[in-house]
Amino acid sequence: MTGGAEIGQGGTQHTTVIRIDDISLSFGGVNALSNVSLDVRNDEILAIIGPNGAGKTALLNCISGFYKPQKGEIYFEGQRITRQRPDKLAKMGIARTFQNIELYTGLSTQDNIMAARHVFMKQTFVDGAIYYGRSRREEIKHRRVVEEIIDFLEIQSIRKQLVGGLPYGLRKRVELGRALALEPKVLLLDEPMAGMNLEEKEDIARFILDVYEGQGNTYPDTPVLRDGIRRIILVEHDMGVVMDVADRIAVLNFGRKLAEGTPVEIRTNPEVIEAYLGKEA
Amino acid sequence: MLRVNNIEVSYLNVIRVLHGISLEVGDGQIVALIGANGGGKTTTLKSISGLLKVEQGQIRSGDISFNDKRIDHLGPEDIAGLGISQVMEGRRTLEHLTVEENLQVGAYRRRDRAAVKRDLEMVYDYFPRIREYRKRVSGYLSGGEQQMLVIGRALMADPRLMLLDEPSLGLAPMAVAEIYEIIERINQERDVSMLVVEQNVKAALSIAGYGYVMENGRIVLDGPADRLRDNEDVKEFYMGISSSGSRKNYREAKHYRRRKRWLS
Amino acid sequence: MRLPSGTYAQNYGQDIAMVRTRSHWIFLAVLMVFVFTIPQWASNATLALATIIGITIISAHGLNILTGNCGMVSLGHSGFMMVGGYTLAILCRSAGLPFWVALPVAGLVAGIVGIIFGLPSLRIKGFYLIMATVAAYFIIHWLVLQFRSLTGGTEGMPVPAPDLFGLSIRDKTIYYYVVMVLVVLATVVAKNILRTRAGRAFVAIRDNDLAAEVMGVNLFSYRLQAFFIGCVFAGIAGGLSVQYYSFANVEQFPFFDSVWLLGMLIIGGMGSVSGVIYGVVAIKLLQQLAVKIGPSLAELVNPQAAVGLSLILPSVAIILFLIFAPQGISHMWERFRNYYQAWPY
Amino acid sequence: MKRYWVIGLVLIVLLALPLMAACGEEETETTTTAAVTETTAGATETTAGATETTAGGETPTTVGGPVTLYLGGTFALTGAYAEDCAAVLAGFEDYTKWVNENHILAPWYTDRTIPGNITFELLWGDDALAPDKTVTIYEDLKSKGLLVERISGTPQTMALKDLLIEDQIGATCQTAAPAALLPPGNIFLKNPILTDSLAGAADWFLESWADTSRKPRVALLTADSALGRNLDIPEMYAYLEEIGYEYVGAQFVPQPATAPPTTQLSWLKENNVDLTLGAAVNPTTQPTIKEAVRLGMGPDQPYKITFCFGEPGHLQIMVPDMGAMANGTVVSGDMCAWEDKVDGVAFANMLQDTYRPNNRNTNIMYLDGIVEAMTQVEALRLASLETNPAALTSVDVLQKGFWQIKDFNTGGICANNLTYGEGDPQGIEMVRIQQVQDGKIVDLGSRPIKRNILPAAK
Amino acid sequence: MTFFLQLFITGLALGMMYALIAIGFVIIFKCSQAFNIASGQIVMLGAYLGYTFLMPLALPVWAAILIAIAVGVMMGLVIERLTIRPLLGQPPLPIVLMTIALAGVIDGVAILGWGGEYQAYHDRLPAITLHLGAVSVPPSSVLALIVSVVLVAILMFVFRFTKIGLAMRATAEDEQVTRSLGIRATTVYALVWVIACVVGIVGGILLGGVSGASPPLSDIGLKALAVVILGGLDSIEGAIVGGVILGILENLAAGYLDPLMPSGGGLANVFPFIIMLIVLIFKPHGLFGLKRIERV
Repeated sequence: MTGGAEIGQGGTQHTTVIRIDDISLSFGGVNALSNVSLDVRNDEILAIIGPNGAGKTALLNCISGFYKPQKGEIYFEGQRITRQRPDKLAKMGIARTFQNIELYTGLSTQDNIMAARHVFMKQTFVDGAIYYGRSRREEIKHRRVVEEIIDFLEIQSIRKQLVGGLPYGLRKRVELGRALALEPKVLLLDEPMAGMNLEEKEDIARFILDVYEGQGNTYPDTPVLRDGIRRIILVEHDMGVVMDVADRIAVLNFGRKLAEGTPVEIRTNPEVIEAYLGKEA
Repeated sequence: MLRVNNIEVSYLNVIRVLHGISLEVGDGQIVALIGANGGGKTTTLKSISGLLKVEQGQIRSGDISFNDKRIDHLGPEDIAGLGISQVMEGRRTLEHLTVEENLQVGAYRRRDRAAVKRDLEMVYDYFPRIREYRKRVSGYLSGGEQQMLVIGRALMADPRLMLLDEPSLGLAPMAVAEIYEIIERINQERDVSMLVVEQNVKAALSIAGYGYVMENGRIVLDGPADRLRDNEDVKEFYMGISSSGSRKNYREAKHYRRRKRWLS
Repeated sequence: MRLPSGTYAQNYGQDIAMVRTRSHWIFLAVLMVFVFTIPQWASNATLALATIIGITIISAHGLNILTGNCGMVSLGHSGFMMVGGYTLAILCRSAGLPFWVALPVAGLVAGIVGIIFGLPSLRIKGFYLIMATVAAYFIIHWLVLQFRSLTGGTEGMPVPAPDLFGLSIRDKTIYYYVVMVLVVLATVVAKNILRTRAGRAFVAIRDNDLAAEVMGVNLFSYRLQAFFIGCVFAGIAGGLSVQYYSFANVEQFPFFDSVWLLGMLIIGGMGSVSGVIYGVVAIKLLQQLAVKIGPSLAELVNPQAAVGLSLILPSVAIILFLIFAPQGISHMWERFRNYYQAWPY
Repeated sequence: MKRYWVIGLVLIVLLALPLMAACGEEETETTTTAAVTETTAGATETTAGATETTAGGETPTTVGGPVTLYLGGTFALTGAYAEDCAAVLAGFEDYTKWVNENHILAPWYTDRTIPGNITFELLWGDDALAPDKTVTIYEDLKSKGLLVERISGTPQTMALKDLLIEDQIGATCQTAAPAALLPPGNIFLKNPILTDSLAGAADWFLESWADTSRKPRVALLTADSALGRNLDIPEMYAYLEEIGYEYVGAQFVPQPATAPPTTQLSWLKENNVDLTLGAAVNPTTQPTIKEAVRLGMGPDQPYKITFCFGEPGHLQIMVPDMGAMANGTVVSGDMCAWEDKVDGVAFANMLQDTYRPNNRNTNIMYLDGIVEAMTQVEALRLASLETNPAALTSVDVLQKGFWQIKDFNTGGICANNLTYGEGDPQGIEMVRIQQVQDGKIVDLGSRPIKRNILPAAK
Repeated sequence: MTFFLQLFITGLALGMMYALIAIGFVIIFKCSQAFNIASGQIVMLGAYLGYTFLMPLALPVWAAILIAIAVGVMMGLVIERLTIRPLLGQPPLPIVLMTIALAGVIDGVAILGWGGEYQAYHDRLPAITLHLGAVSVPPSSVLALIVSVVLVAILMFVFRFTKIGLAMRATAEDEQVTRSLGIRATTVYALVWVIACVVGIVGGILLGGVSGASPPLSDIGLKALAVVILGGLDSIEGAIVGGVILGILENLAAGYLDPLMPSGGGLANVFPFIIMLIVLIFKPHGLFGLKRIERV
């Protein structure tokens, strides 16, 4: 199965990057996902919305390899990734953030992001143990990228602080930075704005859009920042953000896909209004 | 009845979570505490119920009094003994215990067996659906039923004040309505004061008499519920898309910082 | 690490340097002079103690990488030391290899055995993994006794004295220098490993294995690597210890030594390279204190007072640290230094 | 804020403790350095000064000047041999006091006097069966001026063996491990090594074997510890086969026995074993014998089998603990019993009456302590006849002392008089066989030891 | 066949001993999620107490057991108050390390108090020997069997039918919830440590009757951990079944495999650990343990 060219909603030509094909997942008899199919395409921010427990995070977990769906397959750039280990997927170019921030609390901001550069490093222990020549050069090379990400996310002042003690909003940013450092082809964001006030939400929205668009030669050493990541999956609670930022929205409810379409379509979909948005919406 | 006076709370001595919170719950009143996630609402509840100490948190300054008795230095067990019952976030039933055992745990501190028996019936009357499952292990109940069970369990302690943490979280809209209806009934019939923490602002303000809005560890707004409902900011920031029209578009957010209206 | 004001890095190379300030350099130099002149002024007993502390530091560095940094608590460390010790003994005695060849091989063999017993770490962690390492210790212990034609069984086996350019390393002073050079080397290597790719992967696994996996860290591979590195250190320490006593015996590696190693990490500060040194010195000195004051308590309590105390004193120290200063001496020192540097503010 | 107080307090205590330890060490350190630096000034009289070899060598001490000589060594006061070692230590303590008061070697050696200017002092440390502690204690004691040494268990022996050879220090030892003699060094044994002593028991059993139709079947039943496994060597099987046994196999009783060794005993029954040989210490022997009696196994029981153990010390604990239950158990070794009417026991009783009238040490290893202390004193005495006692070195004590001990009477504590020499550290020639009969220890006579079981121990 | 049966029955009896110690561990883990590595040390202390009460003080057995229970209660309270409570709310690892240090302290205390010497009191406990045909069961094992059956019955009753049992089960489920409902979790924790210490000390007295008291006796605690892993950390039934299985396997291995080994074997001491390792690799949650799903 390869991701073939398809005609997107807007009539433009989109390539499917991730194809989720009829997956089902259950825990101890409870269906977290049932028969969900979804395509993630090039050049779009796809938002997945739905009430708590609807299976949004479960779907993300399936894509990033944490859960192995009992039924169905997932394809990434034509390759079947359904039973791949998460670290393999990360190397293939799928990066994500977590709903409840999952940072390495014992490392500094800089090292958190540096840890993600891990996949690009070639040094062995012996190099590392000597810390001279190759490994030193490599450290410095990656450090450049890390510094650009730090700069992009405006977290310079906390570069050397342990992330454990940082405020919530900054930790969210560090986590985003860590995902960017993987230079992913697809970025999965799990409720990046949960628990934020409007101001912080705007910041994050801006960062997401900036990442999507690319910043050109402001950040010459970091390809993702230079060229942008043109496929982002955003799981979010806040309808306002989703409606504004996303190009396409999929709605999940009780593990099933309720609807899929542009923000306008979703806002007017009676089923969605009934199950999720509420009547007054 | 409950008075929280300018408390500051930090975790592990370093992470400051609350920067001087004051609020009040009157007799028989329903008070809503609303705000975004991570803003410190749950921490406020835990400071009142004493659970903060269990999580290595600490009240650095300020005090909390209940019926004019200071309670901020007490442990959670003693606070519960005074008649404050907390319903924690996330439907925390004791999964391997049966429904009835769950309810009995709620009445653990009470000595009067007859009254406990009466209250058990009362809880079943409020929540007829869980009466059917009384011998079932509570882990198998649905989300809504579990929420009913934990509210019932808190009720079994015969509280004067109930602290409800996100009772609507993760429930279907139908279930939310049902739960809120019962909360209101309990408040009226049993004369129990309520402090409800909610993200679902609409639901919370629909039953509350007074409300506080919390952000980043501070109370930024408070007032009678009907006035809050009409407040522009509350509408914009907490009622989601309901007040669309004048709403800002995130796509247009600027790179430079925007100053928040209510702090100016 | 917080630096005093006025310390600037003008390029990344400077920023990642291990030693940054002048006082840091001076401190290190004084420490080195102190360590390397011990044989000049100390008694034989002090020298023996210092040698044993050195050997223990090497071993504790290994455990620190495994437990302090990768988060896998091991109670089998003295078992892996045993592997290294016996490997060295067998190579030196039966195969007639020189000490210099046998020592790295001892480390490697211990590392490989470590990988074998680290295999369960793919599926289990926390307490379960502790139990697996306990099992590892007892199984290694038993195997050593079983293969008596190779290991000499319970009698153990003598190890010939090595030559170093004509100098007999049996000379305690020279051996002390050998050990100390290796301690410095081990410390540098431990520090370097921790600030590079592998080390960051270890800490990532310790702090958040789920996130680490999603970030492309191969959990299985890195857990095994941590076991390997940790056990290489253990193996080298075991080899050094066997060579020091010129004898290999299972009773040189009692189960409780693993406990003390863990205790050293707790007292020093889990995950901190300098903490390892503080911890080892603290516990070894406490044990030494027990041996010193034990005989004077012998009249009061019983002749075994020294042993009782040498168990109680370090254990109580560990308990106190767990309760009051769970981050260990290195953290306390850091805080003191920050306070001192910021003084009088 | 309270938290910081506590942390501070912990820190202070923790820092203070090692400092105290360091200070304790400081004293000896300063004396050694002082002695070295002040050699020209003639080594002032510090406590250790006279015995400090470097200093003493150049100090013209008058013959009559007071001299302190040290004896002692390491003791393992915990673990399987704890009680034994404690008793040995008591023997050392009492003998040292006695010799300082009476200035003769032993009541039966009135001619071997000790010059009045020499006082003996006991130095010891508890190694807790840990080889690393043994080494530090050894170095510590050596720096304090100890010219002799004593060792407790097998691993400790092995840890010190090379050091002793290198430093030319002679050591007495309570161990019965064959490894102590391989190759012969400076560790002087006064009891037969384990294989020898059990070979003696095997001889004894064979003499009384009446059934000519078959060979007696022998198995090793021993403790699962270093001591026990010392026996389990191919040379031992070969020897047993050679003298006319059928060797069946070995069984190990876990030490400590967390359950009765029913399995091991059943296995013996299953294999029709007539004699078991083994080393065991109290934690394994007592449950073994008790369970054997319950299963009806023993010389006087329905299933005829003899249990023979090769560790001399523990019979004396076992008999009071078990009484007649231990009937028929045989122990081979060399220690006499408290009941024996020999000079050594009389001497021991006299020492106890004098120095510990209210808390007598009833452990038989007390006698061992006396013998070891006496041997050390004799070595020091012999050496100081040749050299100025204030200028003695460990080499003197080894060569002019230990190696010159010939036909040394232990007052009947050991099975025969001890004779040591260069390359001959095993002083004993006989194995004493004892049996529990009616709850009492009965001597069954002695047999010459077989030094040919272990090739290198000849 | 007799040989096999003998091994089997002895193994069964030994297994009951293991189970007894394992139960103490399981109760603590179930209710407070704390791992008590020092369980063997408590047993060892029990053996020494048994010696002191039965030999120098020459108390009758029932009095010795009663006083030992009192000591166990005290010990449980002291341990919980001084070492466990300060760590309340922390992740499980510091508590494991704490109990490891606790093991060191108890070992040290035993050595200071009793000199670390071997002490026996073989003939003081009642000798009940069961004969099953040609096979006889050692008296100590019969005692262990009776004691563990009684204990399990009492514990089951308390757990199921009493108010404090309900509190214990509730605390085992969710500490925060139970505390917010006014149940003193600290009381429950103190109680589980008291139970575990009493069980351990009574077990120690029984065990000491077989093997005598000596510091290495605490190694049995490590074997009991193998039992717990096999049975499942939070299952009392698992502790019993696991104990019996391990006891039997250990004995069969010693009886049949030891003679085949090149140097005598001594498998009994290592067999539980081999089994533990196998269980850890293939079925980490044991036979009866609860498997918890990890969610992101």
